[in-house]
Amino acid sequence: MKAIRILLTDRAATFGSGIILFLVAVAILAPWIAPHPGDVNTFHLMNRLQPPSAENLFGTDRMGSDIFSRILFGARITITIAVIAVGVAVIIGVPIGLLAGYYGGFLGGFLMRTSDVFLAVPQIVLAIAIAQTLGPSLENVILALSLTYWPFWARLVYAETRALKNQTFVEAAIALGASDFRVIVLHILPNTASAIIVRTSIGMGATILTAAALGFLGLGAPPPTPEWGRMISESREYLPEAWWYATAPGIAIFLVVMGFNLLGDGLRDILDPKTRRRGGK
Amino acid sequence: MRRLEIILSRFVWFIPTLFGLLLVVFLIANVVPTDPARIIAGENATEAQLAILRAQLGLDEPIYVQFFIYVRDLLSGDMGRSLYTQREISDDLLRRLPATMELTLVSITLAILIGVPFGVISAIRANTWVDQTLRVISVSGLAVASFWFAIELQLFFSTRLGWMPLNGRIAGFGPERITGFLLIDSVITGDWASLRSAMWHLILPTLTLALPAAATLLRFTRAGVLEVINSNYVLYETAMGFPRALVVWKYVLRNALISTVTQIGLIFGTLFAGAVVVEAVFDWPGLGTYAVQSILQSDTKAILGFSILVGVVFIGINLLVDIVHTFIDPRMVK
Amino acid sequence: SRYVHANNSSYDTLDPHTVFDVARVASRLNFYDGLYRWVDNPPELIPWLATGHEVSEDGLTWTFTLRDDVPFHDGRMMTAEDVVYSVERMLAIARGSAALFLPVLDPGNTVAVDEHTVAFTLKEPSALFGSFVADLLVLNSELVKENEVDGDWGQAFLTENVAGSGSFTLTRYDPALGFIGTRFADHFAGWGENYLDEIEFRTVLETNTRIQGLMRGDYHGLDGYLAPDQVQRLRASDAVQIFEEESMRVFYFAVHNGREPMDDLNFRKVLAHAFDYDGYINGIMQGTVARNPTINPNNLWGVPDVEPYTYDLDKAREYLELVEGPIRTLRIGTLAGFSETEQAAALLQNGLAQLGINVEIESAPWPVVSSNMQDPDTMYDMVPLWKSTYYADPNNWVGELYGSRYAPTRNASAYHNPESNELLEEALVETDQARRAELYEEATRIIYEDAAGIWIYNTKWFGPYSSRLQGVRFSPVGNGQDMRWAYFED
Amino acid sequence: MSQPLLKVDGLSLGFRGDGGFAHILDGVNVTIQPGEIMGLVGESGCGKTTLARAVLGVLPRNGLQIRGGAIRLRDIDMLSHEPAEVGRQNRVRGRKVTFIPQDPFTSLNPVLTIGEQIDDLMKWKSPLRDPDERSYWPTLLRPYPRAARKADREKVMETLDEVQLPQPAQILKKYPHEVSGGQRQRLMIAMALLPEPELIIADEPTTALDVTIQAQILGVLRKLASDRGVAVMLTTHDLGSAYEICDAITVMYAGQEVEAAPVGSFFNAPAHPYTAKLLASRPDAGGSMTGIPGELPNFYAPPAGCRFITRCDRATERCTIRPEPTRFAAGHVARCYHPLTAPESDRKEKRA
Amino acid sequence: MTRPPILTVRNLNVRFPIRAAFGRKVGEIAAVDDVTFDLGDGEILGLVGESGCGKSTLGKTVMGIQQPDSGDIVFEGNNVAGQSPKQARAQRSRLQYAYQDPGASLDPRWRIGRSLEEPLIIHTDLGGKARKEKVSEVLASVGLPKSHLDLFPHEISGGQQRRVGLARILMLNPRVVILDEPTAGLDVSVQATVLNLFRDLREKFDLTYMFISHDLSVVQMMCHRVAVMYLGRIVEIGRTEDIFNNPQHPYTQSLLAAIPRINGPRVTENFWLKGEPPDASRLPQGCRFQSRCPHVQPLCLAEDPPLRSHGAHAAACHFAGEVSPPRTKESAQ
Ligand SMILES: Nc1ncnc2c1ncn2[C@@H]1O[C@H](COP(=O)(O)OP(=O)(O)OP(=O)(O)O)[C@@H](O)[C@H]1O
Ligand SMILES: Nc1ncnc2c1ncn2[C@@H]1O[C@H](COP(=O)(O)OP(=O)(O)OP(=O)(O)O)[C@@H](O)[C@H]1O
Ligand SMILES: [Mg+2]
Ligand SMILES: [Mg+2]
Repeated sequence: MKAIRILLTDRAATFGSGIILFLVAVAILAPWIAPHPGDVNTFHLMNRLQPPSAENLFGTDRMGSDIFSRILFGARITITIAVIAVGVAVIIGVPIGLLAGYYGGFLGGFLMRTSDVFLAVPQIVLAIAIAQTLGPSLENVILALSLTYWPFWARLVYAETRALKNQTFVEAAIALGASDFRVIVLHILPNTASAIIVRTSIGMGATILTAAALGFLGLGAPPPTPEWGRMISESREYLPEAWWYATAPGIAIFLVVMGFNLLGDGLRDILDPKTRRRGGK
Repeated sequence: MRRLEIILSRFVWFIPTLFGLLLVVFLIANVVPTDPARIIAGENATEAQLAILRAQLGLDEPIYVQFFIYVRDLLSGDMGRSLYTQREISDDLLRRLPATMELTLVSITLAILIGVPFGVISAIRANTWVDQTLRVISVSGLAVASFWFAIELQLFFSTRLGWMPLNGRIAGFGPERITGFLLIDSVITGDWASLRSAMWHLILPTLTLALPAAATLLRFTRAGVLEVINSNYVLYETAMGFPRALVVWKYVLRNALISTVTQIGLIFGTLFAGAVVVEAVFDWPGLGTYAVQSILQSDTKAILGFSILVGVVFIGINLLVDIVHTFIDPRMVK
Repeated sequence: SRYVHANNSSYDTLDPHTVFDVARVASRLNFYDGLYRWVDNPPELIPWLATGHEVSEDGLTWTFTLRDDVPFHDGRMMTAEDVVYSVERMLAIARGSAALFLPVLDPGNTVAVDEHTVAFTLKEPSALFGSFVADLLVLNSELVKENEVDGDWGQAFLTENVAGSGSFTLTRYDPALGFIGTRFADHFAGWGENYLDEIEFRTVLETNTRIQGLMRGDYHGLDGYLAPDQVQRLRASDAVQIFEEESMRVFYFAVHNGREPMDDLNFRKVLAHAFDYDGYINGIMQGTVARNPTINPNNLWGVPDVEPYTYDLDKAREYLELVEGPIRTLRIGTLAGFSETEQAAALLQNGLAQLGINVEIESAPWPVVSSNMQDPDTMYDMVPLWKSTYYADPNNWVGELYGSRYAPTRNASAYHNPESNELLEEALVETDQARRAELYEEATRIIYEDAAGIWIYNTKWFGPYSSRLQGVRFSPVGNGQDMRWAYFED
Repeated sequence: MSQPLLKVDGLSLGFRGDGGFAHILDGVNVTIQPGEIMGLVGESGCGKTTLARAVLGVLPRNGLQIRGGAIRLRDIDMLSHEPAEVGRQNRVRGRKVTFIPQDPFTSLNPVLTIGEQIDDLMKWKSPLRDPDERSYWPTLLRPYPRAARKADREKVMETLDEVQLPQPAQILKKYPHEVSGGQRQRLMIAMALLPEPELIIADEPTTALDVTIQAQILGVLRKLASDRGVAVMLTTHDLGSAYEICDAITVMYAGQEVEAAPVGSFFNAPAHPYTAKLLASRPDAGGSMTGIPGELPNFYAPPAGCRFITRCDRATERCTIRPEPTRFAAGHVARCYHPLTAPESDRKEKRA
Repeated sequence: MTRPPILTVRNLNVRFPIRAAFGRKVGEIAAVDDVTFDLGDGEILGLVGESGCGKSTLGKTVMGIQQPDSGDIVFEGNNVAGQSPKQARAQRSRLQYAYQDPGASLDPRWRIGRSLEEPLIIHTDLGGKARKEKVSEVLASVGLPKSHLDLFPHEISGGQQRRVGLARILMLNPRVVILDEPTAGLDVSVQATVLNLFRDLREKFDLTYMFISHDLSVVQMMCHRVAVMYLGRIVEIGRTEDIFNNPQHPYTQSLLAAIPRINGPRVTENFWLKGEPPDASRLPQGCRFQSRCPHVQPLCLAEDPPLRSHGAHAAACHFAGEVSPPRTKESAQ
């Protein structure tokens, strides 16, 4: 409750979380709020490529389906990708970063070198390579993204842990006789939490962009999945006449990524007292 | 020389990282059991034909031997041949590298020219409307999917208004290939029409690529400047009556740039990656288009080569950044 | 005058023996000559480097007489040795068009009888050999031999250079961009009153860009087979003319006949009735293509007269009742980047869903799909795709796609019917045209009745060119990219 | 008495923040005579740095509100926002008034050599020239003529020598992190002296240093200041340091000056109870040290009268009315209704 | 004051390697160099010296946070030097270390109450209620209101943070507490109250202190004995009166002279000690004070003087007892 109240003090965070909440609501309620919920899989071939109208708010696509409805259902896919991919990346990356940072030595060196290898190539390139070899499908996109994104969290947590390990309060806890487990889980992890949360929020945005790019390149979910990147890619054949075809999914991606970025930005300001703005105007 | 030692130690990391990269990418590329012989032979292949090809490619070897052979060949600059086009992959990549480099270098220059000064302005005007506006722009810049933005730019400026060329690096084939950088080649050959055309063609793609990069730089410069501007030495310099412009653009910026430079290295990687989709939209005959084509053809070996080249360029750039770092941050050398 | 053509795939090699696909036909047609050449539509073979040929009684030895007035680009005159070298090279590197020849011709069985006569000794009689020779592109053997490296048959050299006698000579080549050719004035076939001085073939991957470029006048021609939406856009432009030709590119679903439930004729009939042909042809294709009831293109010979299957879910339900047991989820593989295959798959998925049958669509790049299709174990349940013209003979379609001798590679349907097989085999050696037509009609009818696939349409070729361009001679084999006939009108 | 060099007159300022308005300085009066070393002492958080920064014109701008009062350096109004006056102030800062910061470790720019920073200082602040005169060059491109630079360099070497920096030529080529803290603080003193100022503001110049180094630095500062007749405002919370080098001392408490006196009467005859308690808290004060119980008042809602009222054992009803400075002797004033020594007026009355 | 030692340190050495790129060792800092001393039961031993001379390192090594390179540390009769972490943990409840910056030694995300409970959770089997009782009891003894239990470390003042730090240590009824610069950064007014608290607590809990500081006046007031460190070495040790009235090592003499004494002569103008300590990684041969010593002799450059005792008083100088501070202008007057 208090967290939410603090969140609301930051304009960026408020706006960002507003967008994300809206997205989640849309994703959950898609079957009820979509004017043509069936259009994800059924087609109206005689109604193809119609411009926006009262019936089809964002127009229709190459199969005559309602783009608005498909965008709403697309939100589910976007959320699924972002949540699972980033979730897995966090679950892999955070423990690795903690262990490597706390114990250092050969194990730490090895883990961090491994993450360096993954960071040596721009993420989308690696994701392309993985998604390409595994074949285009939603699962593979998620897998590719998780495999390429975990080092970010490992790196971050590693650096934080290294810094925290030299902090007096950690040394003090060790001096008091606390076990390694206790130190890592009760002292270090909670103190890296804000960095992880910020990174995760911004990482969601980046992941959504990468996933959309993969969809655009034809490496994402197969048709007729209403994935936003794929919709933009489909639309290219019909531009510029069907201008509405690319517009809606493009703006949808923009809004969601912006939501996560703003939230991350806001969280950074809120969670990091150093950058906390003082004074009025 | 401490600096030399630092550079050398960075360089030493280069090799295992590269080897690890090779291993990872090679493994990735070999997970899926597509039969390269079939891909080469095409849809009308006969069994006899396949047998000949398999023998040619040495596909019967176990995978670690294949990896060994691959690394050995790579060391002599041989990335093998594309499964699909049968061309030397290294040849193809090198031929396209200048196109991508030209694009990314111009973009990063643009991004720096926009991002850094506006970042400084945003910081010294922190929390004013100038800062808020710049923040909105930079947050938006980071949220736009570049392929979408590219398409929309193309639609508007090329199709609707007809002001900009649609695609490609240049009208026609351009000046004779010397360095592969059209801007340079056309200057060398004194072909001013080509220079104009090449510059004209660069505008939209670089704009697309530079937008998120400039936004990132803006944010980092802003954060860096803000941190520095509240530091004791800036307080000291101001109290000693140093002119404001001197303090901001020399003293503050020099410090703020240290973190920004690291960021430029990383951004270069993102630009390279961004080039994959942006080139696809603008039909830019660079590495990105090559990668997309290789993807569509499932040309695993070409993708392998592409990933490694990008990896090497990326690691190399970051090495360079580290070296630059030792020059602009004297504390590194202590 | 310079003609600029925008092509949707890249010219990554100029070697005429390596590339064989339709997309990269331009470099073969314009830089090289074959013994015969396909022109016009319906396609007709005309003597080209050869003036004619004879076949021995047993149908095994084919003897071609060559012209004696053919200069290569470097001025050297062509001889029978060049033809022999070219054939041996093609067979040795085993790529591209070698797929046509390897089944009937072994290396070493081509001889130069005299300076202008070449004889081929085949492994078995072949009715088709005559139509293959258009793809026997002749190299300047001396030039190639000079540039051989480690016995590579000049592969490194020919990737980026031309050693031919064709209508144009190579002036500029960049695998990332395309090539530029200049008219070869001394070409043996001579030149008409009007011609193009220079041709430029550029790679422009994005369809939309190609179309806009043509409308803006950046390009003067594109590869055909446009989606109907694009055809409409182009029609609206004054700068563009569109040639409309019946082509022989059949769009169909390859169906795995060897796997349950598709091994059941009744289920295949379900499939045949579950696809919305009209919706697809009139909606998505906007009526730009013609319904093609069998695998053989309507505009070829050897086509039986049958009623097309119709979209009729009631009928499908009737057939479905005859199929035993619950139906598992079916897997359709589509070609990534080819939206028509995706749309067709989605449409079939939709039809079957109404019958309570689940379908999963898997999109993959063509090479992956293709390599999966070549093994009955990895073959998808269904794949929507086209069959293009490699040679204009029914064997290109019904023979290769449903004949057992081509299984499992080109016949990916696992279709084995002794009855039709016998007819197809007979047609391969039969030389009497009327008899062959009968044999193919019969075989095709049997396969039709077996509902061995879902046959949808025969593509129309819409050749978009600058409205100033004249004289284009379209042939389904060359796709209108043989530029020696074309010119700009002023 | 001569005209004071610096006169801070009833300065009131504060910051508007989340918790309301923090009234940091409340009617502060400080006077520094030319050539005088004036110590500004008081507990942590009582506004010493804020006052120093106000004089230097480098208060944080965020939420700053100046509610009244004036700072005059001779006849220059250091708070005025009139463009002409601002121009004069700018000519004064770094020239007539210079600054020695508290923390020599973080106050030099880490990425430029010491020489480069001194060059910039001299380029703009050399007493030999006036580089502020009209120029067509934008700031960053303004040239530093060879001859001027040479003359400045000589002066720099001389001054570095005076602050007893060993090997000054080498030090100029070094980066700040390459020299020790003591040497850096000597550098800062040199840099403060180079423009030949009339006033140096030194904000706790030795707190970051060890005792032996502190003794050295204070010695240098004291010697050079008296040799050159430069006035110093020395902020510190170490009374010992103040004793060592100051001529006069001003005590601050919670944003007010509570007592100002020449060093002798300050330590021997403090008037304000706070001063007395502060002196008694020193561990070397002999045997029992008594702290001052309680804490500084809240700046958001300070007591209306005497700000020490919450911690003072002599406080009465009267103290809820704000005490004004009372004169105890020449140069000795305090704000208190119940001082420990009798005010001058009382003594006069008695005598009378 | 001769009490039986509760802690004995013999020939203790702690060295930190200096590494360059590639982890190459390019030198080492002798942070603690052959240190020997006793800590009597119930006494307060002061440890003074310049910043970086190894005071904290010595304290931490005694405590077991830092591993010594050689030497013995005998605590309550057991040699605890080089113990395994597990054994050391058992020892630690009786030997505690109060950090230089108590604010930083508290987890910024934990409320004070939780931080105070932590040692009890680790070392005892007390139930929640018993723990809470113990916490309030100790909290009261350091003079903090109960309401502070629900605050975060950054919400309380520096002086209060120090109290909390002490309370946390006292939870486990230690015998010896190493106080590392317990008054650094405090105002004189707060400092006085904190020092008084130390005295009270010592009475109440029967504690022995090792009191690390660089403020000599505080040490003079608090300690029974004083050890003066210079660059890792104890250069002089003895009873407080002896050290302050009769310093024998020239460094101690300078150190004492550097303290400003109100109403005394002003020392700073003629302070004789020149320069700064040499780099700890590049100690000269011979006496480590040679570069700053006003009495330096050829012998000092050649030989490192050992700590020689004269009764309870020991100094590491070849000329201990023979040298006196140079005369200054004022003191000459
Ligand atoms: N920008 C600001 N906004 C709000 N309060 C401020 C601001 N700057 C300073 N303060 C408050 O003003 C008070 C006086 O601070 P100042 O730094 O002047 O004290 P000081 O006497 O120099 O203390 P110290 O001895 O610790 O340096 C402090 O309580 C501080 O918290
Ligand atoms: N973990 C470490 N690694 C390397 N060097 C260290 C480490 N800890 C301390 N040192 C070095 O050991 C020397 C002694 O440090 P220590 O902290 O013990 O000094 P100190 O006397 O406590 O100083 P201060 O008064 O500043 O607290 C210093 O030169 C310091 O740089
Ligand atoms: Mg201060
Ligand atoms: Mg210490």
